[in-house]
Order: sequence, then structure tokens, then C-alpha cells
Amino acid sequence: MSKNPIIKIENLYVDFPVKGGLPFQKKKHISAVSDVSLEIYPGETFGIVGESGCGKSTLANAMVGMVKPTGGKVIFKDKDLFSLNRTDFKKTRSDMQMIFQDPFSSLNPRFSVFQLISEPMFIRGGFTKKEMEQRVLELLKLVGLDEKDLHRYPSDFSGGQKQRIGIARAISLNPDLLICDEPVSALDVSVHAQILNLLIDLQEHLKLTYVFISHNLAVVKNVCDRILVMYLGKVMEFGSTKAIYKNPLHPYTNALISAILDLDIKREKTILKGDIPSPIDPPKGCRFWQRCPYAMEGCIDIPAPLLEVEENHFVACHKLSGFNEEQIKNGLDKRINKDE
Amino acid sequence: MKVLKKVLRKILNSLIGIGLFIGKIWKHKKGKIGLILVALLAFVAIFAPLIAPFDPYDVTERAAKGLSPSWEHLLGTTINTGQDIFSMLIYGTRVSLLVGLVTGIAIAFLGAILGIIAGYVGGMADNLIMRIVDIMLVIPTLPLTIVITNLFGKSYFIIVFIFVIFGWTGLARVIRSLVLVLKNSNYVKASELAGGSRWHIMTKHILPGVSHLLIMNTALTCAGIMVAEAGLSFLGLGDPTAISWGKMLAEAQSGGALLFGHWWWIIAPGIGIFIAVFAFMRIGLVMEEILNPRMKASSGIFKLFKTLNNTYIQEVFDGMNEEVLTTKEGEIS
Amino acid sequence: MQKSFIIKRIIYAIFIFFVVLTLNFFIPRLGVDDPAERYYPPQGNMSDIEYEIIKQVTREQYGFDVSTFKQYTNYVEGLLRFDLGTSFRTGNPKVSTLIAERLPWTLVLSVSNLVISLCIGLIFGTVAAWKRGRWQDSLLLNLSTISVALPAFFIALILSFYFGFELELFPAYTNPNMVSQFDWSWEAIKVVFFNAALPIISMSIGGIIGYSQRTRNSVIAVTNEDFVLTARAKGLSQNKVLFKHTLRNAMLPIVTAVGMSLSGLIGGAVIIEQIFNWNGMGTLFLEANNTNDYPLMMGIMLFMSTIAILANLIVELTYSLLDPRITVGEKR
Amino acid sequence: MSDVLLGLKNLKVIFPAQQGIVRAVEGIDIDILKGECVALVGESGCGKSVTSLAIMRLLNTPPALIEVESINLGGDEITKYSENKMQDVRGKQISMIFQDAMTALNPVMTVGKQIDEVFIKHNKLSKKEARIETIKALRLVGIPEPESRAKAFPHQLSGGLRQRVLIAMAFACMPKLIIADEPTTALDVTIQAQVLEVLRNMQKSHNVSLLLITHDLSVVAHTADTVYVMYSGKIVEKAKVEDLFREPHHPYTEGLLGSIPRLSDTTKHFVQIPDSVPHPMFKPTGCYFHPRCKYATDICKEKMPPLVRLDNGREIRCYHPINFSGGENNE
Repeated sequence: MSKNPIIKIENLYVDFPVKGGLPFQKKKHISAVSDVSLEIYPGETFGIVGESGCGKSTLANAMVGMVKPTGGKVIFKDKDLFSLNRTDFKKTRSDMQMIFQDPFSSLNPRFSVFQLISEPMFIRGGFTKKEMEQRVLELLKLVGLDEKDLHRYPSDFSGGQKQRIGIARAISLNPDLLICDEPVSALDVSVHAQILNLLIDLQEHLKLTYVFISHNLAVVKNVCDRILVMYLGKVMEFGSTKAIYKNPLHPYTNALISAILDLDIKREKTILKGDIPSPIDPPKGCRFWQRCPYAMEGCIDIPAPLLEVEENHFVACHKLSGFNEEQIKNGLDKRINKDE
Repeated sequence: MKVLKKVLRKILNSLIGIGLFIGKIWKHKKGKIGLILVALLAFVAIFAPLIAPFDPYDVTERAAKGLSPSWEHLLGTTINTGQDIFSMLIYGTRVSLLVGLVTGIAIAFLGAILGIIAGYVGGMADNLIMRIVDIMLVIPTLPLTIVITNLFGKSYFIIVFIFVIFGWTGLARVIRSLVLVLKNSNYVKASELAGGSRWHIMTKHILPGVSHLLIMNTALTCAGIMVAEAGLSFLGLGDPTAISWGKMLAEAQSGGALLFGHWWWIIAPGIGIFIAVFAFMRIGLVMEEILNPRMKASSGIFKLFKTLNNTYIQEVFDGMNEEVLTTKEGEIS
Repeated sequence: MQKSFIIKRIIYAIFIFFVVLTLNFFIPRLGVDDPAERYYPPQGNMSDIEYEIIKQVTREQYGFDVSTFKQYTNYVEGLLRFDLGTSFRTGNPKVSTLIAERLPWTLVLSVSNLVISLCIGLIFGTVAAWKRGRWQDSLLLNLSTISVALPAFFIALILSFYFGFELELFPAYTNPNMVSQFDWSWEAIKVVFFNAALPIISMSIGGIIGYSQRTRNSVIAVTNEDFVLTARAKGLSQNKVLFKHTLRNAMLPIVTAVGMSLSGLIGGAVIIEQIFNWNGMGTLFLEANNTNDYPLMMGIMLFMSTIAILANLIVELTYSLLDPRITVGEKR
Repeated sequence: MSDVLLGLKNLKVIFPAQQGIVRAVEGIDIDILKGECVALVGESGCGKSVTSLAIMRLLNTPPALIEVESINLGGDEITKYSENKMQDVRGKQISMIFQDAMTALNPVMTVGKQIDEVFIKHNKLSKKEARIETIKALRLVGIPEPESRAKAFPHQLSGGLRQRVLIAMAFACMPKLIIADEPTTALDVTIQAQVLEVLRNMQKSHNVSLLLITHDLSVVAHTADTVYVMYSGKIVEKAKVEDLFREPHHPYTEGLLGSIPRLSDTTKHFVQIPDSVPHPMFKPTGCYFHPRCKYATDICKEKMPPLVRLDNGREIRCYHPINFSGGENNE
């Protein structure tokens, strides 16, 4: 894939100030996204995986410009999103759309299906009512809803159907990039497959590019071409889905994969100790060291660099990158003894 | 021409909206009472001169002071001035309703605008508005009203003004917290992503989202304001020339109604206040039920349980009974 | 976290106090160039020279002969010594002395009102929530609509008419000797009790119903919470679930309501005091209004505001004690 | 049959409402053996949580109306117990773990105190003795520094720790049966694995029976012994866990299994069940699953299939079961 990337993120940082504390005290910050760079190519599905608080949603929000980054750039279609003026920004951004996790709160209960799906067209303007209706009917068919549903309200629909409406709204303006923020995790299990299949079909049909955010590695595996694993705002591992599943190199990815309760394979499981630490003032070195079964002295203070270990497979772990001679002399390569 | 058409359509739409809304209230038994009462009060207030049998301001010509209720004077006359109490009661509707409605609507406007600004714009504007709210909350309203009337003279204009200045704070707070919820909802986010301007989001999502709460609050504020107006008039802070129920009560007290046992002189304005406040309260409460069905559902369920037909329930239960078959594997179907 | 929360709240309260104080200083100066005019309005039979002299005397007496800024700093300085200024009455008594004289009498009414409303309201409300949907509950619901529509002063008039004039059970007007002859003797306390009965009842009817309604809603809301189910699943008795789990959480909104009413502790009884001729802060304020006694009026206003600020502060701190989640400014 | 710990027979729960009657649970039987882990699997609204509350007799009437033939706990018929006697059963003989530990714990009480209550109520201990037991219980579920954690309020603990506190509370008196209602749904994947591990170890080492209620079949795979699959208020299939995963008989179970993505999958598309769960007030005629079932025939639309109990202990409610030796729908 040597094409031009559709969206490119360069060294993105997003910090949030923590509320509370006295006015004269130093403000604390949540480091939600820290030094993330990536490129997404047209037509692919890019997965961002991690647990709650890992910054995956913040990253997605920064991509679409809903959150202003504290550092770094988001370049969408060769335009730096945050240096554009207001009108250009809006115009550029409307080529990116989002599908939300909770279909119950993502549809305005006061809008009919027609109003919901045609809202983006209405905002852009230049459509007659007839055109809009035509297009909405087309979209309804595309996402597997009935024409009769046109003038019904969200409360009449089940979770899965609501999500279909959400998808129809997102694709109504023919966007290039669709960001799916946990599109199935709020739905009933038996509906998951429907929605995922619909997304896959739409991608083929409309030549969409997806950014697929999920906490569930199993879902991501079938859908995504490449995966980015995040933990506490940092990239842990990054590469093609095949490579990562065949050979997870980072201990965290390994744990995530083994946490999937697979029906078929009864494999040895690594269960991580401890909890996800608070994103306020995260660990200085490797952000994962407190829970890492292989943590070494050096992991505490020195952040692990993101290294390309295979072609298109990046890992940030000291176990792979190792330490230099001086550091080894100082005993930084010693395993931290964890009292079991 | 086109603009005019658009404006007219907007007005028509909102009128239809209000109509639908009133219909919703009308469906509730409680709401019906409220609506009927409000309509009645409005009728009385507008046609007061036609309904009232006497001129309530007339203190000169009547020698008959302190009359007991009779067919001529339905509620008797005042002891000290000989005014017709029934006519005063009819005219009192005007002040009560006018002050209540004007204040209520003004508060709704101010509270909604400031609440939405605080919630939606956020940042400095939010900070400023919320600090003002905090300050308003600690200033005692009634004493300040007294001070202001002392400074600028007594009139209903001043009273309405102070009510509005102090009344918006509560509403703004409620609206603000709802706006914060709406603002962070995914559908607003989706709208923003599609390029929706602030204006679009404000008018299409936020304002309709708070409208129910706004109307409910306005009804309840109207009720509260009418009580407060009666209190201020009772203290003699209203327009000294106007006739209001609160002032009637004060006159009854000072005029010796208590002493001479003219209880109707006290009861009549009291009932006036009661009916007016009650009507608006009812509408407000029905709105609250529509907004917040969980709280009222309880009594409905209990009533339902009382009326439920036991044999029907038994039938439902029995209908679920079924045989369980036992077979060997492979012999199925 | 706890400590910084307290400090923050206190700093904020002081800030609010200063704003209120400033408003208080400037309100009587609204619309006139010379504050003395406000304090001593021109009277018909007075010649210009006479009036000028009187104004001059007033200025000197009340410290208006210096610049406005200086007056302001003097005012603030006086406040630090708990000096709220000098009343315009004959004999020029200190505002603070006048307030101190009347305050206890207002507190007799408002504190008993608060205690009665709260105690009875809590019990009624809990019962109504417990008997949700039965007659007790619907009775409360209907009463609450009615009570708002019947203002306290109307109830006061009716009570004073029926119990004071018709039945003559309680005095319809306060005995003017009650205050001057009060000597803590049993007899005197009995007199106070008799005179206060009607005002307190008329004030607390609304309060009782209001608190009942709040308690009921709050208890019902908490009863629907998951942790109440957990408590029941532990096998706790109904009483334990109610008192240890439900009520404590249900109290949180009630505390806010009490705080709100604390701020009206002193100014809330103006009309009732007026009806019963009760010698409290409310009547003092009305007297001041009738005599254009601005230092007294503004002194009382500031005093009331200060009480309200303190009440808010206390409520916030109490709340943070009752609800451990409050002081945490950050997640986790 | 002496090794049956809990025998639930013919439980029916309905919720009358203004618009109609919600048939939440329509006559289900569940047997739980001693020391066994039984899973009750179903989607939201299928009546699985209502079932658990009905066993604890914690459903309020109104809004619920309950009819049950028998709830037999270790030989005693608890349907006949008075409320007082039932309070002795709850927490002591049956206890519960709820889904969301954040809301299931009282926010204004320290977690230690909340566990103390169980010991004080059932073991008649003093406050001090209870605290010692509480700390033991917290240590048992792997909470580090239990002494200081006992003094913490729920919001000061992380999600995983909170869930462990609930587990400690449920195991406090070593009851005969624990009902866990979606115990890991609200947690992160790595934490989920920890908590499931703790739950399973506790259950196995203390030989407690566990009724695991979940919508997630993959949780069931490594935890449960027997699985009941529930759909729209009815049991549609019961089987040993290995049997169920190897050869599901009911089309719904097949669909559920298919929609779980597996690491070994190679195709891009998922096996999908069309449509969604029927509204509990407006259920279809005949078999409730027929509108979504690819094997449905005319009889499925008319008549609810009976529950068939096979001699190998499996139960199935379907006219056209699949994966049968000699069955009609084998591929």
C-alpha cells in the first residue's frame, strides 16, 4: 500500500486538565493520548483497540476535530485539520462521519427517521425536499430498513434498528472515512453479527475507509486490516491484524488476546495482575510496567520506543528493544521481582 | 415576501406545536382541570368590567358599609369604605394573572437564554452567569423588594422587575444542567460532525430539548409568583391604586374583618389566590408527570392492581402451562 | 482533597460576601448624588437653607462628608468590628444593637418552624414512600398541591380569625408586654409559647408538606437504586434496609433543602410577624422602611445575606461529610 | 435426586401494565446440583434477571405477579417461608452478585461496613469480630491490603476491586448457592478475566453451587457445567456445556454461537440471526423464535413447541432441532 494516506496523524498529544484543586495549586492533567502517529490508507479498516481509559475514543475524537489536541497534527486529505479556518474545517470534516456506541443516545428522540437521516443533507443545504426523501429511502434500503419506517420515531425501534439508522445518517453525505466507535458493544449479542456484516458490506459497496474502535479483540480480528493497540494513551503495538494475532509481541497484546474467551482453543491464559492505573500523572517510563509480567528495572523510568520488529509491525517494549550497555551496567535489565 | 412567508410558517408551526402540547395536557384528567380554570380566570380578567356588578373603586356614593353577603352584594361590602367585595374580587384577577403571566414569561425568556448560554457556550460566560446566580441566591428577596420600592416608589412594574431579576436563577440552573446533558449527547455530536452550526444545534436540538422543562417551569413559576405577588400586595408594596387579592386581605385585616367576624372578606380573596395558583400548579405538575413518568407511575400501578381481574390473571398463568415430553434421543419429531 | 475542598469553599464564601457587601453599600446610593438626600428626604415645610443645614449635619453624623471610596473603606472597616452603622432613629442606636435585640424573637419562630417542619415532614414523607400508591401517598400528593396554593399569610389570617377571635384560644396579636417582661421565668416562657403558637403553626404547615413531599420523592428514588436490592439480598431486615441504607442516602437532597430554608431563616417571616405583630426582625425591617431608616435596612439586609452565605457554606460542608463522593474532584 | 440443591419448578412472572401484560417468565424449571455451576444464558429482556430475583424472592408485588410451583432449596420449600425466615435464607444460604458494582454498593458506606453487616446479621458477631472476618473474606478474593481497603468507599476503588468486594460479600457466610447476575459485563476485558478466575476458584474450592446469569456465551464456556438457554421467557435448550458447544440443538443457540467471533475464523462475515428479540408484551404466535429462524415451517408459526426432555439430560424446545443423529436439518 504505497498510496497516499487518507488521514495522517503526527505525534498527537491530547491532555485534559483535571478539575478541582485550589486555584493556586498546579493543575493536574490527564494524558489521554500521548505521542501517537499513524497513517490510514483509503479502503482499509483500521482498528484501535484498548481497554477503558486507554484514549481510543479521545484519539477518534481528535481525528474528527471534536477535541483539540495539545500537540501534533491531524492531516486529512493533505490538509492540516487544525490550521484550517472555520468554514474549510467544517467542509473538510464533513467527509468524516462517526457511528456511536450507544444507539439510544445518538438519535434525537424528537426527530423522525426522515429528519434524522436527512439532517446532514439539510445542514449542507442545496437539496430539495424531494431529493432528500429520495436519498433517505435509498439509504434506508441500503441499511436494511423498511420504507414504511420513514416517519416513525426512534422509540419505535430496537437497538439494532437504531444503529442502522445511525449508520444511514453517517453515510448520507458519502463520506470517505467512517469512524465506528464501539458500534456493537451496546447491542444484544444476537444483533452483533447483523451490524458487523452490514458494515462490512457497506465498505465493499461504497468503498469506505473505516476506523474501528473496540475493546474486543475478537471482533476486531475479522473486520480490521491493521490494528493499533493502546494502553493509557500510548501505542503498545501496531501492525497488520494477521501479524499481531499470529505473533503478539507486546505482553499487553498477548494478555488481551488470551483474555478472549475463545470457544475452541483451550490455551494457557495469561491473566494480568492489578488494575489499569489512573491516567492522571501516568507512569514515567513504560506505562504498562506495573502490570507487566516481564517488567525490568529500566521500564520504570525509561519509556520504550516504538520499534519496527517485522515489516509493518511495531512494538513498544523494552523486552524487544533492549537496553544499551551503560544501562545494563546499571542493572536496568534486571527483572522486577514480583512477590507472587 | 419570501421572508414574510417563512416567518409566517414558523409562527404557524409553533402555534401548532403549542396546540398539540395543550392537547397533551388536556388528555390528563388533572391537566383538564388546570386548563379549564386558567381559561376561566382569563375570561374573568378580560371581561371584569362586564362581570362585576359594581364599580369596585367606588368608595364615595355608598353609605352602606360593612354589609353582610346578600343577593345584591354577593360578598357584602367592606367595613371601612363600603366597596363591593365581589366586584373587587373580580378585578383582583387582573393584577394576579397579569403579574403572574408577565413575570413567568419574562423569567422563562431570561432563564432559558442565560441557562442555554451558560450550558452551551460554557467557559467564561458560564462562570460569570453561575457566579451571579450564587450571589442572587444569598440576597434576601423580600427585604430587597421593600428597599427598592422605598427607593423608586411602589408599582407593579417594580415588582415584576424584581421578580424577574431574582426569578431567573433557578430556571437557568435547571436549564443549564439539562443543556450540558444534551450538549454531550451523541446526536449533537453527530450534528456537529455533519457541519451543523451553533445556531442549527441550538435551535434544532437544544431548544426543543429543553422546551418541555421550560414550559413546566414557567407554569410552576407563574403559580409561585402569584403567591409572592399576593404577599407583597399584602404588605402594601404593590400599586396603591390597584385592586389585588393580597391588598384585599391586608385591608380586611386592617379594616376589622377579624374583629367583626366578616370571615367572607378574608376567605374570598384567599380562594381567588388559591384557584389561580392551583390552576397553574396543576398544569405544571401534569407537565412534570409527562416529563418524569417514573414518579407518578406508582399510584397508577396500584390502581391497576386493584382493578385487575383475578380470573384473567389466572388464565394468563394457566395459559403458560404445558406438558413436558420425555423421549430418547433420536425419537424426536 | 478534603482540606483543599474546605479552603476552596471558604474562599468562595468570602468572595460572595464581598460582592454582597458592595451591592449593599451602593444600593441606597442609587439615583442620588448626595446620600444625605436619601437619608433625609426634603420635607414640605422646610426652607432651602434649613434643609441644607440638616443635610450638612446628616453628612457629618453619618460620615458622608468624605469621598465615596473613603466611605466604602470606612464601611468595610466598620464591618470588621461588627459595626453595621448607626440607625436613623432618635437616640441614634447602633444597628447591631437593634438587630441583637430582635434576633432571638425571630429565631423563636423560624427555628421552631424549621424543627417542626423537618421532623414531621421526614416522618410523613417516609411513611408516604413506604405506603407508596396507597391512600397515605395520594393524600400527601393532594395536600402538597393545596399547600402551595394556600400562602402562609392566608393561613395565618384564617388561624388568627378562628382561634384568636372566634374561639379566643390563642392571642390573635402578640402581647406587647411579652418582650419587655421576659425574664426566663416559667410564666414568661409560657406566655411566649402561647403567643408563638399561631405564627409557628401557620408557618410550618407549608414546611411540613414541602419536606414530606421531598422526602417521599427522595426515598422512592433511593429505593429504586441497586444497592438497596443488595442490602435486601444480604438478608437485612426491612428496618435495617430502611434506616441504614435508604434513609441516609435519601437525606442528601433534604440537606440541600434545609440549607435553602436556612438562608430564609431570618427574612422568611416578615409577613407572618406583621400579621401577628410579632417583635422580630421582620417587623424591625418594616419599621425601618416606614421611617426611611436606610442604615438599619441595609444593615439587616447584610446580616441576612451573611446568614445565607454561612448557611450555604455549612450545607456544602455537611454534604461533603454525608456524601464521601463530593470532595473528590477527579475520577477514581 | 438428593444431590439437587435448588429445584425451581414452573416459575411464571408477569408484569401487568396499562397497555397490556408483560409475560417476563413463562414457566421455567431449573435444577442446580450441589457444587455445580449452572449458567442461564439469554439476551436482555428474556427474563433471566427476573428469574434470579424470583428465586431470592426479591421481586416486589406490585409491579410483578409471580406464580411458582416450587422453589426447593436443599429439601426445604422456600416458597412457604415467611418474610422473616426468608431474610435468614438470603445472604446465609443463597446470596447474590450484581452486575454493576458501582451502583450495587452503597456509595456513602465503607465497603468494609457493608460486608460486616452480613456477618453481624447471620453469624451474630460483634462489630469487631465481624471486621476480622471481613478482612479475611477480602483477602480470600485477592484484594491487596484488605485492612485499608475495607475502610475505603466504593468510589475510591477501581471497577475490578469493587466487583471483588461484591464477590467477597456474597461468599461471606459460605452460602450453598450463589447467583451471579452478569458479574463481569461492566468490566474491562483483562479485569473480566481476573474476576472470572476469582469467581471460579472460589466456587470450586468451597464447593458452592453457582447460578451464572449472562448474555455472553464465551463467559460460559470456561466457567459453567450446565447451560440453560433462555429466549423470551422460555427455556429453549438445556445441555452440558461441552455438548452445547459441540452440537447445539436449537437454532437460536446455533445462531448465538455463530455470532461470537472466534480467533480461528477465516471468513470475514459473521453468522447472523436476522431481526431482533420480540417485545415481551407483543410476542409472536407459535414458537417465539420462528420469525428469526431459518428452519421455521408452518407448524412453528402456529404452535409453541413443547419442551422435550431427552434421556441424556438434555432439554430442547424445537420442532426442527439440528445436529441430531437422524435429525432433519443436518448439513
